[in-house]
Order: sequence, then C-alpha cells, then structure tokens
Amino acid sequence: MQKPDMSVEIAGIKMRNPVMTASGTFGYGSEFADYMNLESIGAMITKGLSLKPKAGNPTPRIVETPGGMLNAIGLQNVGIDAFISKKLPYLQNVDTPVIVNLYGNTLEEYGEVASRLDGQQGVAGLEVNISCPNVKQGGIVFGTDPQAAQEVVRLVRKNTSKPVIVKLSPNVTDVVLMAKACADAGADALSLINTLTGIAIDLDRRRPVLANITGGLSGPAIKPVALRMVWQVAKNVKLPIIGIGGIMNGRDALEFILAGATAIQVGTASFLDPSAAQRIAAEMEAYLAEKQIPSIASLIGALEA
Amino acid sequence: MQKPDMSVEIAGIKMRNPVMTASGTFGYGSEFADYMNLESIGAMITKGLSLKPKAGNPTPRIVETPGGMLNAIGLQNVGIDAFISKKLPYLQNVDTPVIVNLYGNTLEEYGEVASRLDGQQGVAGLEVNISCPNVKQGGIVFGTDPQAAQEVVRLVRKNTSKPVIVKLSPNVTDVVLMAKACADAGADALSLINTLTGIAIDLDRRRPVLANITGGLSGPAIKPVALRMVWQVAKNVKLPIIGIGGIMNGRDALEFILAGATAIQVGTASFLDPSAAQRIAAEMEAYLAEKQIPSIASLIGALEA
Amino acid sequence: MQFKSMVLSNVELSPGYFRMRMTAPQELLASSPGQFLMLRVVDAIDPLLRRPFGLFDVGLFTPEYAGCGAQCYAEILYKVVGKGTKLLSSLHHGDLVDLLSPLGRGFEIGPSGEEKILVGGGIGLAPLYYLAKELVKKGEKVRLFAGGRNRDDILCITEFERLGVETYVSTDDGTLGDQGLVTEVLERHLGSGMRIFSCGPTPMLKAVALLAQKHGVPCQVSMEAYMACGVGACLGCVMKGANHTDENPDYRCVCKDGPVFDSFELQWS
Amino acid sequence: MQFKSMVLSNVELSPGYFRMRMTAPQELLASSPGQFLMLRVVDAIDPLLRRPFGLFDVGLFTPEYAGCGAQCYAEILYKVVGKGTKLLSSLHHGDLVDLLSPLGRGFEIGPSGEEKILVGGGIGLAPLYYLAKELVKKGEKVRLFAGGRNRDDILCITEFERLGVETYVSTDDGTLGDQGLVTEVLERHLGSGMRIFSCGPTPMLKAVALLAQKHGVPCQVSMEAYMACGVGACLGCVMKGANHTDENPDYRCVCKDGPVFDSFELQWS
Ligand SMILES: Cc1cc2nc3c(=O)[nH]c(=O)nc-3n(C[C@H](O)[C@H](O)[C@H](O)COP(=O)(O)OP(=O)(O)OC[C@H]3O[C@@H](n4cnc5c(N)ncnc54)[C@H](O)[C@@H]3O)c2cc1C
Ligand SMILES: Cc1cc2nc3c(=O)[nH]c(=O)nc-3n(C[C@H](O)[C@H](O)[C@H](O)COP(=O)(O)OP(=O)(O)OC[C@H]3O[C@@H](n4cnc5c(N)ncnc54)[C@H](O)[C@@H]3O)c2cc1C
Ligand SMILES: Cc1cc2nc3c(=O)[nH]c(=O)nc-3n(C[C@H](O)[C@H](O)[C@H](O)COP(=O)(O)O)c2cc1C
Ligand SMILES: Cc1cc2nc3c(=O)[nH]c(=O)nc-3n(C[C@H](O)[C@H](O)[C@H](O)COP(=O)(O)O)c2cc1C
Ligand code: FES
Ligand code: FES
Repeated sequence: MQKPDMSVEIAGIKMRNPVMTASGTFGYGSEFADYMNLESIGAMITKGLSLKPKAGNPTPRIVETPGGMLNAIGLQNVGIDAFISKKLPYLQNVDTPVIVNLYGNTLEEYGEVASRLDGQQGVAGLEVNISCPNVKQGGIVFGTDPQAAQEVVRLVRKNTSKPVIVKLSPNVTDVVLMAKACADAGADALSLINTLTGIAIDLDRRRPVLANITGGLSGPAIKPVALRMVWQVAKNVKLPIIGIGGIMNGRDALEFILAGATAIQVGTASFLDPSAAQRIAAEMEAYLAEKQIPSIASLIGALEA
Repeated sequence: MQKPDMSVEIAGIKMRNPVMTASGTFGYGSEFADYMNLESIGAMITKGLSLKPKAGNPTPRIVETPGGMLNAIGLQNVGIDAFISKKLPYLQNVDTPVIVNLYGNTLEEYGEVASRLDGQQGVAGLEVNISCPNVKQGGIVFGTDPQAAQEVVRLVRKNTSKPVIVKLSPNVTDVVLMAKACADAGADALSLINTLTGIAIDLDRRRPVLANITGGLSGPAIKPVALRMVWQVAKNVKLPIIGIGGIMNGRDALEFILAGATAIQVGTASFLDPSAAQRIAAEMEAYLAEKQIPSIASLIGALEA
Repeated sequence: MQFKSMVLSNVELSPGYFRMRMTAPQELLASSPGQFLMLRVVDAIDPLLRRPFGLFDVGLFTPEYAGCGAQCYAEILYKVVGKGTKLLSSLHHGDLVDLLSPLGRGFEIGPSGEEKILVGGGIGLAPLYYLAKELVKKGEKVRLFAGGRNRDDILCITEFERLGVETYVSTDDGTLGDQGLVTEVLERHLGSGMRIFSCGPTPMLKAVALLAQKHGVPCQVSMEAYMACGVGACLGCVMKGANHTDENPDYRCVCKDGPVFDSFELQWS
Repeated sequence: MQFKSMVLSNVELSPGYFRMRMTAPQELLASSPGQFLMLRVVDAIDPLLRRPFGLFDVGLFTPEYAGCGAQCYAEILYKVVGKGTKLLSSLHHGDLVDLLSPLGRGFEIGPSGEEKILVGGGIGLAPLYYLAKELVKKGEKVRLFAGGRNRDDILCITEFERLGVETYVSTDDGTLGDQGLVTEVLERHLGSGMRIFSCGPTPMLKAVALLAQKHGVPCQVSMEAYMACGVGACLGCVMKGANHTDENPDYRCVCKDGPVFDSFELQWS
C-alpha cells in the first residue's frame, strides 16, 4: 500500500508528522544535528526563553528517579537578544517549523517576549510556559491559577500575530478548568503536560539531591498521568492538543493520539537516545503502514471510551 | 552497640516500628501470614471499608505501567458487618495495632461507618480515605475540596473516640491547604499520598486497559511526588504524618522519615515481595545500627533543607 | 511459600515457546496440578509485577542432576508475549529467580474409574502435563485434546504420549492433526463417565463449558486474569461468580479461589 | 556519534574496579584523550539515564582479535558505585551496549618538550592512560602521580610503566607507595617547563589547581557532573565559569565545554 499520511496541522502550523521536540530537552536544535535529521520531524520547540539571560539554578540540577528524572535547571537561557542573534539564524536554515517556548518572571515580561518575537522570520509559533512563579506576586505559579493564566494568555495573544500554544501544568486539581480558562483567553492550542513537582533525597547526607530542593518529574513514570490529562482535556475543550509525558517510542506516541492529541512532544527520551524524535516518527508511520491505516488524522481521539 | 529504638507513636497508637501496611495492598492481613510475621511490623491497615458490601469495578482492574501500576478495584469490600464478624476476630489475635481504612459514598456514610467501629475491640484507629467521589454531589471528590473534606473529618471525629488519621489525595493543586483543612477539622494525623489518577491505553484495541478507564497510579514511579508532598505538609502542619508512595526498601522508607514522616506505609511493594513490610522494617533498623543512630525519632524531619 | 530458585535450563521448543526448569524446595512436591507460581523476572522495577505461570511439572531429580544442590525441580512452559516473558526467555542456567508457589486452587481429580479428558488450547496445555502425570500415576485413563492456531502452537505431545495418554491434535489451519477447533474434535468423543479438565483462552473455555453442560459431563476450567499480588489481597484478578449481581456481589479471586473452577461456578456471559 | 558495541571483556581488576573492552567503529580513532562516552546499560527504564565514562583506551585490534568483525576497540575503567555500574559489571562477552562517543572536549597536549605531568585520584586515572599513550607516541616525557585511599584504589600502574611512564604512587593509608595525599608527592616534583593533566575527585582537582597556580604550571582538569543528555542540550551538568556572577551568568557545560578545562576557566570556591 502507499505510505500513510502522517501530516498534521496545529493552529496553522503544518507539520510533516506529529512529532515535536519538547522544550528544554532539545536545546536549540543544533545540539542534535549530529545524531538525527532535523528535517525528519514535525516541529522543534526551543529551550524556555525569557527577556533577559537567565542564570538558572545552582547544581546539582538533575537526578534520576524510578522510571523518570527530576530537573531543576531553573530555566537557564540566553535571553531574547542572544536567541535572535545567535540561535535563530541556524534554525531558519532548517526546513522544520520552529516553535519558541517562552516564559516571564512577571506578567509584563510574557508580553514583551511575545512582541519581540512577533516580527521574527522562522518562528512558526509560540509555546507559553505558565508553569513558573510570578516573582511579583509572592511566587504563585501562573499555571495553577485560572485568573493568572488567563491574564498571561490574553497579554501574549495581544502581543503576537503568531499561533499561541499554552503549555499546561499537571500540578493542579482540575486541568480541564485551566484548559478552558486558557481557551477562553485566546489560546490556539494546548500542550500538556509539563513536569510534576517532586523531590529526591540523599539519605546518607540527609539533604535533598537537587540544590533547588524540588524539581520537575519527567519520563516514563508520568505517562499514565499525562495520558489521563490529555484525555480529559480533549473531551472537554475544542482546541487541538499536543500530548507530552514519558513518550519513549511510537506506540507511546500513538496512545496519546488516541487519547485526543493531534501531535506529541518527545522530551526525556532524547536524553536516552539522541535520535529518539526521528525514530519515534518512523515507528509511528511503520505502525500505520502495518495496520493499513491511511492517515494519522483518523486516529486522533479514536479511543473507544 | 545496643539495638536502635525503632518505636514510634502516632495519635496514641504505639508501634514497635514505623512500618505500616497500606490499605488495599494487604487485604485483611491474613493473606500475608504465610509469608511474613505479622507481629514484626508497626501496624496493619485494612482494605477500605464501607457501610454495605461493595461490588467494586468490572475487570480488568489492574495494569502495569512504567515503574508503577494502575488500579481501579473500585473499593470492593465485605462491608462493615462481615468485617466485624469475619475479619476482625482474626486480627484481634495478632499483637499488632490494626487501623481500619474507611470511606463513604455519601457524607453520612462516613459518620455511620465510624460510629459502627467506635465500640470495636482491636481497632486501634481509623484511616479516613477522602479520595472518593460523593455520589450525592455529582461525584465531586471529597479529597479535592477543602470544605467537603472538613465536613467528612468533623463528622468522623464526632462519631468516634478512636484516633482519626486522614488520608490525603495527591490530585490537588495545594496539598498543604487540604492538610490544614483536615487538621482544623480535628484530624489526629495525616497519611499521604493516595494514588495519582492516570490511564493506560491498549493501542491495538484502541481502548483503555482498565474497564473503569481511569485508575490510581502507585509504585516507585510516584515516590518523588509523594516525598515532595510529605515534605511540604510536614513543614506547614503540626500533625504527625504517615508517608506513603513507592516505598520499596528501607532506604526509601528512611527518606520519607527525613522528609518529616513519623511512620510510613508499604503498598505496591507487598505485591512484588509479600514479606516487604517485614523486610523494610529490618532494613531500616539495620541502617540505624550501621550508622550508630540510637533512635528513629531523631531522624524524623531531619532533612537539611 | 516464597523462595529463590536457580534456572537449570530454558529451551525454545517451538518459535516463541519455552520450557524452563528450575530448582525448587522439597515442599513443592505437595503442590497439586493446576496450581501456579508467581515469578519475579528481575529484581528491578521494569517489569514491576510478578508474572503468573502454571506448574508444568514438579518432581524429584533423577540422580544425574543430583549435583546441583536441590533435590526437587519445577518446570514451566511459557509463550513469549511481552516484556516479562521476553526477559524470561533470556535467562540462562545459573540465573536466580524469586518465586511464590504453590498458589491457588488446583484441579480436583475426582473419583477414579472415570475417563479423564484433558482439553488444552495453545499454551493452556501447560498445567495439563503435571495433571496427566498425576492421573496416570493413579492408574486413570487419560485422553488429551490439544488445539492451536497452527503446528507451532502444539507442544510436548510426545511427552504426553510417553505417559500413555491418548492424544488428539487439531489446528485451525490443519498444519498438524485435524483441521478445526479443539471443541469440534472433543464433541465427537464426549460421553458419560467422563470428567473434563480444561485450560486455554477464555472463549475456548466457554465453548468447552457449554459442551460439557450439554453432555452432562463435569468440567473444570483454569482461568487467567491480570494479577498483582497472587495471594488474594489486591482484588485485581476477580471474576464474576455464577450468581453475581451488583446488589449481591459474588466476585471470585482467580489467584485464590481459582485459577481452577468448576465451570458452573462462573458467569460465562 | 551513536553506535552499538559488543562487550569483549569485562574484568574485575581490584575489588569493585572493572576494565571493560568493547568493539568500536573506526571513527573513534579520531577521538582525543579526555573525551568520554555515554553508555546505555540496558534498553529499559531502570536505570533510565545513560552513564558517562572517560575513554580509558581506544585502538586498533591486534591481529588475534580480528575475528570479531570490528577492527577497533574502546575501553573504559570503572568503579562500581551504584545501580548502573553494578549492572554494567554483570555484562559478559557478547552483550551489546549503546554508546555515544566521542563526547566533549579532551586534553590539549600543548607544545612538545615540556614534561607532561599526569595526576590521577582513584578512578580518575581512567582517562589518563589514553592520554599517556598518545603523549608517549609523540615522544613526550610523561610522569604519572597516582593517588588513592588504599592499595585497592591504585590501578594499571604496570600498564603505564610499560609505556615508559615514570610513576609515583601514594595512598592515604600507605598500603601502597608513599603515605599521604597525591598532591603532597606532586608538590615535591613540581617545577617549570611542566604541564599538568589531572582527573579525580573535585577536592583533589582544586588542590592540584592551586598548586599549579602557585608554581606557575599550566594545568588542565577533567571534571565530573551529573549528566542527562551529554550533548549540551539539557543544561544539567553545568559548572560556574571563573567570571560567573548571577547578573552575568557564565555557566559551562561539563559535557560539551568540558569535561577537560584549563584550571583558571572555573570558579573553584
Ligand atoms: C494463573 C495463570 C497461569 C498462567 N500460566 C501460564 C503458563 O503456564 N504459560 C504461559 O505462557 N502463560 C501463562 N499465563 C499467562 C502469563 O501470565 C502471561 O502471558 C504473562 O504474564 C505475560 O507477561 P509479559 O510481561 O510477557 O506480557 P505483558 O503484556 O508485557 O504483561 C503486562 C502485564 O499484563 C499481564 N498479563 C499479560 N497477559 C496476561 C495473561 N494472559 N494472563 C495474566 N496476566 C497477563 C502481565 O502479568 C503483566 O502484569 C498464566 C496466567 C495466569 C493468570
Ligand atoms: C565526564 C565523566 C567521566 C567519567 N568517567 C568515569 C570513568 O572513567 N570511570 C568511572 O568509574 N566513573 C566515571 N565517571 C563517573 C560515573 O559516570 C559514575 O560513577 C556513574 O554514572 C555512576 O552510575 P551508577 O548508576 O553506578 O551510580 P548511581 O549513584 O546509581 O547513579 C545515579 C545517577 O547519578 C549519576 N552519577 C552518580 N555518580 C556520578 C559521578 N561521579 N559523576 C557523574 N554522574 C554521577 C549517574 O550517572 C546517575 O544518573 C565519569 C563521570 C563523568 C561526568
Ligand atoms: C531537563 C529538562 C528541561 C526542561 N525545560 C523546560 C522548559 O524550559 N520549558 C518548558 O516548558 N518545559 C521544560 N521541560 C519540560 C518538558 O518540555 C516536558 O514537558 C516534560 O519533560 C515531560 O515530557 P517527557 O516526560 O517526555 O520528558 C523540561 C524538561 C526537562 C527534563
Ligand atoms: C490495588 C490497590 C488497592 C488500593 N486500595 C486502597 C483503599 O481501599 N483505600 C485507600 O485509602 N487506599 C488504597 N490504595 C492506595 C494505597 O493504600 C497507597 O496509598 C498507594 O498505593 C501508594 O502507595 P504505594 O506506592 O506504596 O503502593 C490501594 C492501592 C492499590 C495498589
Ligand atoms: S492477584 Fe491480587 S487478589 Fe488475585
Ligand atoms: S548533560 Fe545535558 S547539557 Fe551536559
């Protein structure tokens, strides 16, 4: 039979397949060029970007946990100026849509970063990370409060003509409530999940392993929670969804598609296998071919539940 | 040196060591008598008990996930009458405190189960599972709403003279808020965490693996989240805490003690190793002996963070 | 009982089907056919849970084995279907595994004199060999009906025949024995004075149970269910008993009340 | 580069210390001493992350090995400290592992004619053997100062001497070589016209860096950090550069900017 049609579109961003790289796990793309073909996947999402360069947290910043890992990088990044001058040019020459993940330490910063990126060639869309504290308001996390999240999304929406993807935090009682809030505020798509907050302890030293004490849990361990949240949101919100969380292979990825995701992101898997994103895209296509499923679109939300 | 003192006390319940068996993972105790000495551990917690016998969910009810498992048993249990007539007598002859885990399908049921147990010989305390839906109020889960949780705890408190341990759900934005609510309502101790809600998908059949669709995630995968919540609650609430989540060995257990737990519960580990609870108690004592730590009490909340 | 046992051999009998022999404590000789074991493949979290397997054979070593310490062995016959069994198939002589056994309720052999009819579908054959051995020891007349999709699913027939068991083989594609379902072959031979012992995929067991009922032949079935604890504690492996209703729940644990049930104990809908 | 390689040998040299030889692609010959590899012990999620190890040796097979397909080999020298290395130590000839290598920035050999001073603490010796081999090939004069807690921590000294390297051994407890810290021995021999290449626990590296500064000897150090990606993407392995301030962050990735740094590149406080 002929090749399955793996192409999908999210908020106007056309992708050759549903596989994206998750922010913070794929650097600025170039780091993986020796290990895979960057033009074999659907889209690349860059490391969380802020207005000014960000130092990030002291070390240790990462630790392995059962079936997962904790990270407390602290959103270290080069800042918008260096991104535009040093990182973006390389990405502009790769024939794969680039989505810039951004965040702000204050509400205003979100708006500024968004507008600074608005004019930029080769930025196909924005992914807004709301899983970070508002330094102005005693560190309450934007992504755990519907009002705060809405303000962020509205402001970003106002400051860009590019597609706005909002990335949801799983550390909430009701992810559907957060999803609806972001949808009402003008989000074009939703990506979920970000990491679950956890800690690891060094028993002998009687200290947390991470200098930051808490970190974000990622990897296979969180897959069941991620699938559940994607499924809940897909049932209750009309926006296209990008599924994230513990995806290690094509079968994992297709489970998220069945649960209602239009595309997926590969995060921690890229650390285990730097060509994971390309491999997963190939594994997904091979599955469709084997089962004689003509197009990936027919699997989106096809879970019988 | 002489043996370390492993004894702890929670809300008046004296235990020879901090190891308890987690509700639903240890049946009614007798199931494990062939595999371990039931009098080698601190306490036993029985399967979630309701007023009437409960059929539970259709099958499949369990599935393995990366580093964990999902269960949707549906709180199947024999009901209070059969528990008192058939299960309790056996437990009364075991020289280890028995704590009865209970739940209600309505607010009122919580009160009734509690009062029915109040008079019972050999019930050292009650553990109240608030991680279940209120059938009367459109299935909102008691354990995710501070008001609902408080009502439950107040009612149980009113209906029993026994120590009341409230078991918290991790599926909330702010576990400290829930903990405080339960403390204010009269809880004597808090146990956490219950399972994280997740789903598993059978790709080829395009269906959820569990008949109930969603299930509760347990096992090593959730340990970092459990440690984080225990640590947060211990810092902010004065009540004694029982740490639960992915404890597989003595080192895991001691990490929870450092994070602020006075005792711990062994759940999924008992499936991998039916003598896990006894082994973990022994491993904890061996660690203290090796490090020449005279008493477990000195480690409670000793994390330097 | 929980014990560590050493892998002695682990041989691929036909594509994807393995027979593994392990050392076992003397006490396992007290097990009965139909009982099972829970095996922990690796002392790690992936795979996390134990895997259940029926006892294919249990016995005393013949002298030439006497070297290896234990005097008793246990065998399982297994099919590679996923992560755990794949890992299991990679174990070598000398590797250690952690076992719980004997678990559950085995077959009830019934009065002697009857014809004992064994019905196995695919890997469902596993517990029937141990049963056949015990029946033959008691001098019973035993017949085996073994079915599978194709020739590769038919295992150990010679072993049964060596016991003096009369065997009837059928495959869906006719690549070995009669073409057709094992139940079709079975029906041609069913009569009074027989007792059926059956293990295999649930649809087959259901068909066998109906046949047995139709011909008034007592029938036991060995069921499968996802298991976590194997000791009746987690309630993960339950099946609906014949009289189960949501008002009067009657769930049976496959691990403890089973895996072997009288066919009329269960709800077959 | 990412490649699968076959374990050829995996030998315990002293309690808890192993030397493992693997097949490798020809391209690895282009690696330089001080570069490292990231090894995936099992294709499972426990342990999840790759483990970094320095290249202990890389070379062409001597003819007698020619059988095994590849023409090139890589070796690592490792200490069992936790889950991953324990599992690694259980691998046998024929097992496959997945590797990323060469990674990072290796040692800069510097002008010829200087005395090349190698300083290794415990397992820190690993990358220095590959370095010594290359230096000797270039006809440089090489001295090795190897330190450890006790005699079991001193490895492969004969291998270095066979290269013609002058070796100085010291142990904290004096069970082998001089009693005392490697830096004490080192200081007695430091002089101009030397260049230091050092690998070991961070406190030792700090002491070596200070010594080098005091005697005006250029010094490179090979650092360790927890790593996830190994390619500069996750920012998990960073260290503060000499001029790092929170306003003007200057973090260096050990995996990409290192693991080898000039001692003055880093903030040693
Ligand atoms: C009482 C009993 C006796 C059994 N005897 C045998 C035997 O003698 N030979 C044999 O080959 N198989 C037997 N099985 C089935 C065997 O347990 C499964 O094939 C095996 O657990 C699959 O594990 P896996 O990791 O390879 O598959 P995976 O699909 O990766 O397993 C994932 C999870 O599903 C469970 N699972 C998958 N298939 C089954 C199944 N059919 N039954 C129960 N749990 C399952 C696994 O235990 C595991 O928890 C028996 C099952 C039961 C309940
Ligand atoms: C560039 C580099 C080169 C190295 N070269 C060698 C070598 O040649 N020989 C050798 O024996 N060891 C070397 N190490 C250290 C080695 O990587 C660790 O000992 C190993 O990762 C421990 O894994 P584990 O699972 O046994 O220990 P665990 O404690 O179970 O590991 C848990 C986690 O911590 C990480 N970790 C633990 N210790 C270290 C450490 N010292 N450095 C970095 N990560 C660590 C592991 O990678 C893993 O992610 C090197 C480290 C780095 C960064
Ligand atoms: C080291 C690391 C850094 C990350 N940095 C970011 C970030 O900057 N912005 C963001 O939105 N998410 C970040 N994430 C979250 C991932 O994008 C992803 O949501 C999460 O890891 C879950 O997916 P996974 O299980 O496939 O890794 C980071 C994750 C890791 C492991
Ligand atoms: C099969 C199963 C059944 C459970 N039943 C109950 C229950 O009836 N009541 C309850 O409060 N918690 C129940 N739990 C939750 C456990 O008590 C425990 O909180 C959870 O499993 C986390 O601990 P673990 O990771 O050690 O398993 C159950 C867990 C499992 C796996
Ligand atoms: S497997 Fe736990 S009750 Fe049967
Ligand atoms: S290990 Fe990821 S950046 Fe160095």
